[in-house]
Amino acid sequence: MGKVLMKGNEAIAQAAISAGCEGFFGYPITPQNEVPEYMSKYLAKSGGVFVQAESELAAINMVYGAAAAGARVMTSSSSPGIALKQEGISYCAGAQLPVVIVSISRGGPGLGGILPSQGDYNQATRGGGNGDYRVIVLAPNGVQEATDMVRHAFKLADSYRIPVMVMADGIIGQMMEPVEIDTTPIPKAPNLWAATGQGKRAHTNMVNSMHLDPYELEDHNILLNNKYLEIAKNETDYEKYLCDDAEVLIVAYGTPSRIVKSAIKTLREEGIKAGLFRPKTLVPYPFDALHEASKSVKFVLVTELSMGQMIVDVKLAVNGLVPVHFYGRTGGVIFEPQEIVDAVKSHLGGK
Amino acid sequence: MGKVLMKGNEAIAQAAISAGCEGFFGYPITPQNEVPEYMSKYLAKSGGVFVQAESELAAINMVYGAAAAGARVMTSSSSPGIALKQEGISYCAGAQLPVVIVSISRGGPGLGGILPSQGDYNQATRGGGNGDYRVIVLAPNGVQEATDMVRHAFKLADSYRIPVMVMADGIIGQMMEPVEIDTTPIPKAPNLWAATGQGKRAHTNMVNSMHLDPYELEDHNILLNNKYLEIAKNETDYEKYLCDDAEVLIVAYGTPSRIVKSAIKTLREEGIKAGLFRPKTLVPYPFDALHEASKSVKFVLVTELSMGQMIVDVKLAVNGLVPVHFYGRTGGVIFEPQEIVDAVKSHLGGK
Amino acid sequence: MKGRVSFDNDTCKGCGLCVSACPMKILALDLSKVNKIGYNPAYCIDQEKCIACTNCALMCPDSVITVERLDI
Amino acid sequence: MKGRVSFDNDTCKGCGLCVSACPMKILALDLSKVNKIGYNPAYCIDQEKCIACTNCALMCPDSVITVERLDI
Amino acid sequence: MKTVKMVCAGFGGQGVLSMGQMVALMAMKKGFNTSWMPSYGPEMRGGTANCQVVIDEAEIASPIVSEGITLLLAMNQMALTKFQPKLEKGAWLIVNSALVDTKDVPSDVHILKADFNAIAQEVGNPKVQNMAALGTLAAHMDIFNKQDGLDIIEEKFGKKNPELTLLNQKAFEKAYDIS
Amino acid sequence: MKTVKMVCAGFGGQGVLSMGQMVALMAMKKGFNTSWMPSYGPEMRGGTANCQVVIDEAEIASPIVSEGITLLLAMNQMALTKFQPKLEKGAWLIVNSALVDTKDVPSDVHILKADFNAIAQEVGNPKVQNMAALGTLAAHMDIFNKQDGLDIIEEKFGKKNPELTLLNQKAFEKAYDIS
Amino acid sequence: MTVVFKKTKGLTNKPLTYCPGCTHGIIHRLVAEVLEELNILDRSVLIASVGCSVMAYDFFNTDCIQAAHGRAPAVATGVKRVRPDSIVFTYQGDGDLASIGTGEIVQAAHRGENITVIFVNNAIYGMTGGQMAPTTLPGQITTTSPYGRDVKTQGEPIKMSELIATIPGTYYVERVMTADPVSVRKAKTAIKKAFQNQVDGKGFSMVEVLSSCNIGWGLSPVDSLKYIKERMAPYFPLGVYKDKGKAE
Amino acid sequence: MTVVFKKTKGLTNKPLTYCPGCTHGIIHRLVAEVLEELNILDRSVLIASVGCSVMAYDFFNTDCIQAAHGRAPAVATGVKRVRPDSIVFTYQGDGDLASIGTGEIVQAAHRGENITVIFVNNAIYGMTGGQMAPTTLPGQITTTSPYGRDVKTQGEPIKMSELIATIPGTYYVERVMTADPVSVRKAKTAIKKAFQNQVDGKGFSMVEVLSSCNIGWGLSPVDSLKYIKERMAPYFPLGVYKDKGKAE
Ligand SMILES: Cc1ncc(C[n+]2csc(CCOP(=O)(O)OP(=O)(O)O)c2C)c(N)n1
Ligand SMILES: Cc1ncc(C[n+]2csc(CCOP(=O)(O)OP(=O)(O)O)c2C)c(N)n1
Ligand code: SF4
Ligand code: SF4
Ligand code: SF4
Ligand code: SF4
Repeated sequence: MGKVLMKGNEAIAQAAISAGCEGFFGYPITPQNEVPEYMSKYLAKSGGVFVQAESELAAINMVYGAAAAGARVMTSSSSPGIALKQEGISYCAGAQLPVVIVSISRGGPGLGGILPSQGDYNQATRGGGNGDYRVIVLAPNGVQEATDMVRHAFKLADSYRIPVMVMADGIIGQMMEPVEIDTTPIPKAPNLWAATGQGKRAHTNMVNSMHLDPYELEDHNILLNNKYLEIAKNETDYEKYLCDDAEVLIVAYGTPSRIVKSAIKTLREEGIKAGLFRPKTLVPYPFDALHEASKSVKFVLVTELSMGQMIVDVKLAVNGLVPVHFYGRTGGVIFEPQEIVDAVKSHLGGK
Repeated sequence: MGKVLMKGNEAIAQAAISAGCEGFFGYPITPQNEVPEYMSKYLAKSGGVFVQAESELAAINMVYGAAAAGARVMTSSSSPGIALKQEGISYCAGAQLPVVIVSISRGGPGLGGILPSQGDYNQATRGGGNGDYRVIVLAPNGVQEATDMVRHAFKLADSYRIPVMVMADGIIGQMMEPVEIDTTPIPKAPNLWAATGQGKRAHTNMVNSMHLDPYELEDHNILLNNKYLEIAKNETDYEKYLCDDAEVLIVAYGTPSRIVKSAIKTLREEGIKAGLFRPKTLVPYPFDALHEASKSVKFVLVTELSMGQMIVDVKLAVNGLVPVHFYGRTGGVIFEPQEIVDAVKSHLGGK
Repeated sequence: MKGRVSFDNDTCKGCGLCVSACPMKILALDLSKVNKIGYNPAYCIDQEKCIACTNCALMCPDSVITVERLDI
Repeated sequence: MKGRVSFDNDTCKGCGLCVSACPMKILALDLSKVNKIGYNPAYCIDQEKCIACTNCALMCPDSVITVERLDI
Repeated sequence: MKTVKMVCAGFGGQGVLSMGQMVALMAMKKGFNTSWMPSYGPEMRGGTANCQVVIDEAEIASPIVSEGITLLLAMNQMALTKFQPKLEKGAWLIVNSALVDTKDVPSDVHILKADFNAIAQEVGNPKVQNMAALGTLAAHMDIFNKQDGLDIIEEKFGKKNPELTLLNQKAFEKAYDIS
Repeated sequence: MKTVKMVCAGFGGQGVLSMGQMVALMAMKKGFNTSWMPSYGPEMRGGTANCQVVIDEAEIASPIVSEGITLLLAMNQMALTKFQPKLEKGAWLIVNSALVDTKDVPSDVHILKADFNAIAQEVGNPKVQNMAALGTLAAHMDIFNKQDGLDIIEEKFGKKNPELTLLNQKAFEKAYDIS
Repeated sequence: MTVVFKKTKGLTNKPLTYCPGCTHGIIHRLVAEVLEELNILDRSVLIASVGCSVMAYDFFNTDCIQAAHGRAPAVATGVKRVRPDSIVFTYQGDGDLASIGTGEIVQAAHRGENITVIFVNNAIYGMTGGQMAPTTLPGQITTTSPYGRDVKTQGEPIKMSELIATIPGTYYVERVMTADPVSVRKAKTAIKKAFQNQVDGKGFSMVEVLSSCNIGWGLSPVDSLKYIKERMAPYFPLGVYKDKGKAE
Repeated sequence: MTVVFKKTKGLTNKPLTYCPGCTHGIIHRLVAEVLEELNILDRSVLIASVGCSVMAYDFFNTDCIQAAHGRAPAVATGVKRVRPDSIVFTYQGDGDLASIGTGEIVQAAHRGENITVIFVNNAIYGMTGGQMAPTTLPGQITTTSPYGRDVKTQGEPIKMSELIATIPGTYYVERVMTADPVSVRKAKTAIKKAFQNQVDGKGFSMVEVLSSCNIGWGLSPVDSLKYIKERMAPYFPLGVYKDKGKAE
């Protein structure tokens, strides 16, 4: 199958179907509506189940149930809807369920606006659910990568028994780009733990996030943490672009990273050696690689479509080596390459 | 009025009443049940309104409504309940409403356990609601400070028009300690913006978090951020204990900080100069003061009742100056002073 | 003439609900005009026949219509 | 004797629901005993009168009771 | 090649979104990188719509065209009023002369006009005005030729409705030929 | 003064929680720092309860007594079984001799026994066994005297029910005197 | 000449943002007229919900609070409890009230909150692009029921007036429609009663208004009115479902 | 001798953690007996909810999933949709089902999910220490209605069976109680029917069981049974509220 021109949301839905998604549970919210709409049209045709839940809360709990019963499942939403899913995500993480959550984010806080934003970085990477838990967060930079990452998300969810979020800004959800969706089947990890009815099993299965004994709960938390450390070791991913000789390192993720690339071209034309470091996994964050990459630069510039949220992880990575600056737009406003160029120049100062 | 022996949750409720709380909207959850219970008994008697909401979601939205109508209001909950409030908190922040949220946290993730924990640091400080917003987070170390901070929370909420969270672990909620609750009336900031019915006002009032125009929403986000910067300048608070000559700096907040103090006594008896840095405001975090305090020490040890969440802020503050280590227990297990003593010694190593 | 109906032309969205509500069939959309907001506005083709029943105004979602009655 | 009722003593919580359900009034709590879990367990004071109606077992929240019927 | 930053705007019923999609589709077939981005949300209500198409040899930087429009298709006056300030110098402007008055457009903008309504009327269906616009556009842009347009129309409508295909192709061709 | 780390444990109905509270209250009145912490949650169900009281001259470090108990009040056998491993050397153990067998308690623990049930029975109300325990405790602890106990009982029950106050005081006194 | 109909002072001058022919506009007007006639504009607080009417705060000439999706009855509770003298009303669509906000509406009725609820049932999610609502008719095509609502897997449409009427705390519930001048007049009477109840301190009142979404339904505005009358009303029978006032 | 009553295989050997005399235990046993008798233990998946029965997963001899507070019907939906051959049931208290989970239960019924719901109405929040539930009786004292439930400010108790019965998607609803051997036998019949419906693919079935919380009510276990019969049942009338099977 060659490239087709597809809307991000639809491509994401199709990628999930190609990955063998057995159940989708979602609720309408702009700018992700085409995900449930596409699913309602095509998922049942390929043997899966589509349910329009009564709310985001119900959706995440349906996903929790279906995953607990051993099915490969997904939900999707946008900013306030993801906020409503936080308790459920914490439950999924606690019960170690493989679920995929697509977040197509828009401006906030509150009802905010519906235009693209990256103001949900904290929401995705630090959760808001209770307790010590982590979900893997993947951040695509366009429609093609979004579909690849959705497929990858199902693999990761399965093999680590962990919720995986694919977080994209509203641009990716709404735009059309040429895309080729991989159709290779993804084998399912055996889920002997699933609650499907005991059948011929010798014991009953139980899916649960409660541990009343504190020592048991502590052990459980340590287990979750060890799993996370394992994931950090194996699955951290990023892209470096013209970093080798860079004197200025720009860090960006998602669609804005493409704007930064174009700014970097302009900067290089003007003789300023800039490079891009783009985390592809926001959790686990590529701390070590970014630390390395920042060693030889004058400063790091973090660019986000927010008031500055990822900058915290960048600072943690850089750990005081060089100054870390910030440039951001928010509320649905998207920066132009020239703004990045200007920001870099202003920090280079009298040079 | 002299000291009385009171349960933390009840003292918190009484402090809110003394602060002139006009409305409390909550839902039962262990270990904070005594807050709504106390309110149901005494709030109406002092002219306020108590409503047992049907859920945490409803509770935070009742609080949103009552605050929008200009009343001084509070809600309280615990871990999964706070997760459910995230969308509402984001709305309150977006609409700039003065509300007080008490969080008495327990073990997670998911249903977890009901024993004390600090695993909700991320939940409190990074939210999980959508968008760029901040709430002030105060962290008391005992019943007395909890009551003082609840009263302070109302003041802060009022004067900055911002949600303020008082986050305490389950110990504070459940234990009794001698406490003296200040009864000085707290004057209310004029809330000319409140939606109470137009009355004789020339214009109608509107409380809202939506801004469809991206430039408007961006301006709104900048306004919120400026407010936060102002708060960070004025309201950051912390305690230093034996820091002046310290070679080891231990950072802890909440009840565990008292355990650390007792460990520090032991350490000093053994000739190890340890000091405690205790953030009293988690948002805004005392980055500068902690940075200063870490300048002359060999290392910083962060201690939490979690797998390590505040450590991120500590690292941001220390910014690479000295190593930052961690010791934590979780799931409801509470460390003993000796564990801290041992952790310090092990990091001092061959010394 | 018992009544008079008038339209705030530039807020009319040309939906036609008034047209279909009029028992005297004296309202129509003016296909020859496009108003400021891009629609063909409604108008009265025969004021004389208006009975001031207010049906049109009742059905107008945009409060475009004012109805007056002849005082006799 | 038509029936026999027996108790899994150490799971009985001494709530007395069986006692009040027995139409023959032949059940009681044994106040002289405290079982492993700290309660005065129920017992039958007169097995002879048991009619195997299973009322006691039906009302027991902890499935403590087994009832047998005499086969004739 | 200079990056094409195009905006298509008009009333809801004028087919600007699908017209933009077909431009992107043609670009893709020709091996270019391309993106299509609609306006979305409540502002869609009330009957105006627009989309943004970017075509480039290099990777698309931003699919959002907020400034420096190089090519504007304005199907009504409101569209022109809204986007004219964002045209870059030397930009191309394609307008539906039936509905749009270009007297206030600065002289550094190249204007291509045609009466898409009339063409559509001639062909026999007012709905195909967007394909007439596509014709004018294809005639203007170096990277496309007539066959590209005819093919893409075939591809888009072919299976479902051969008659519609023909109709659309006719409108396209008419506009292409007079441009 | 050495920190007092006390645990009071027993069946649900034996009043261990309020007994612990009264110890903390007495300590507060005497100017000490003190804290009282109940066990809470579903484990309360099924009829066992316990609370932890810490008394100190310095600020209370942890209100949780998970190890190094210096004073244990065990109102039933389960309570003793559960907390005995956590007694520190030289700790004091107060038991209700009617219900608790102390033969397995190590010799480095000081045992104070009295039949609180019997005392309560004598006084005429089995519910006041916890005040008898308070009597034994007050007699043992240097920081309290008899009057402290009588006062605290007065304060706690006085207003509501003078009769109950007297009953409780009697039980307290009886146990205090024989200890 | 006497003016027998002109735009109510209960509405502001801002042009409504609804699609041409959308009967949200009629319902807005009716509510605003009632507030004007009862002389309670200056006491009223509108709780706007999330849906096409999200910007209702711009259109009503009253104080307003914009609520999170589905939570308007909880927000209204908060306001009414601390400001019992104000007249508090929510304006909610079927996605808002009958789907995500089911809990809040049921429980506000259960508590017998003295508020007024205007429930606009247009059998679809208008705002987000025409997805299925809990009230979407059997077989109706929407963007999430592209093959028509299948009652086997998507259920039969829920009847909120009937449901709310079972709640002991409910004082008054009526279902009306906006299909023609006669039904619009009846709708106004019901809405007036629902507000009068609040003024009189009676308790929870809800008016369900069958409304159109011609864009979502893919019909002309005029045909949409027919659809209300001929398709919706038979499934959602009009009438009073509860009136404690009558019983008193 | 023939054994005429012994503990069902549907329950595990773990001792129940309920308070002495709590009728949660009776209801557990009835459900377990029904699963055993219908021979569906090996196909069943219990969705345990949050409340005193949170650890029901330890007691039922079936596969189990523990659900967030109120969300059991959504969790059940997820399971049933992807595993239509399994027998899925929720076990929920009145705080769980009639308060925080109102939306989920109503909407599961609305979709006509083919699941079985066991709704334990004990008119109080047991687990968290006896707070008021939506079903708490007028005047009843709880830890959050310390002066007795005041219907003026806290509403009249909600009647969930009546409410759920109005939903077109609901197949079967009955209210039973556990006050004496006769009513317990009837309760079992209802529960059996609710599961048989699911086996037969009929759709959403709910049994509301009036149950005791002697600890929360401050009564003895035996007096609590009297309270169910004499105080609760008059307010919450027993009986079948909907049975599409009868109508068929
Ligand atoms: C928490 C949350 N979920 C989803 C949305 C997206 N959303 C906005 S309006 C709406 C539904 C509107 O439908 P309805 O209530 O029927 O009103 P209508 O637009 O038809 O008038 C939805 C789902 C949101 N804003 N917030
Ligand atoms: C989100 C959330 N809110 C609140 C709680 C606390 N909680 C646990 S059980 C319960 C209520 C239980 O009452 P009910 O459902 O009536 O069951 P019962 O205990 O009476 O059997 C509550 C509020 C929780 N665990 N999670
Ligand atoms: S009903 Fe109103 S908006 Fe519609 S055509 Fe008539 S006047 Fe215009
Ligand atoms: S079976 Fe019947 S008669 Fe026998 S003990 Fe039980 S209740 Fe009494
Ligand atoms: S989408 Fe539907 S409900 Fe919304 S304004 Fe348009 S016609 Fe009205
Ligand atoms: S608290 Fe009530 S419902 Fe819970 S186990 Fe005890 S008696 Fe049963």
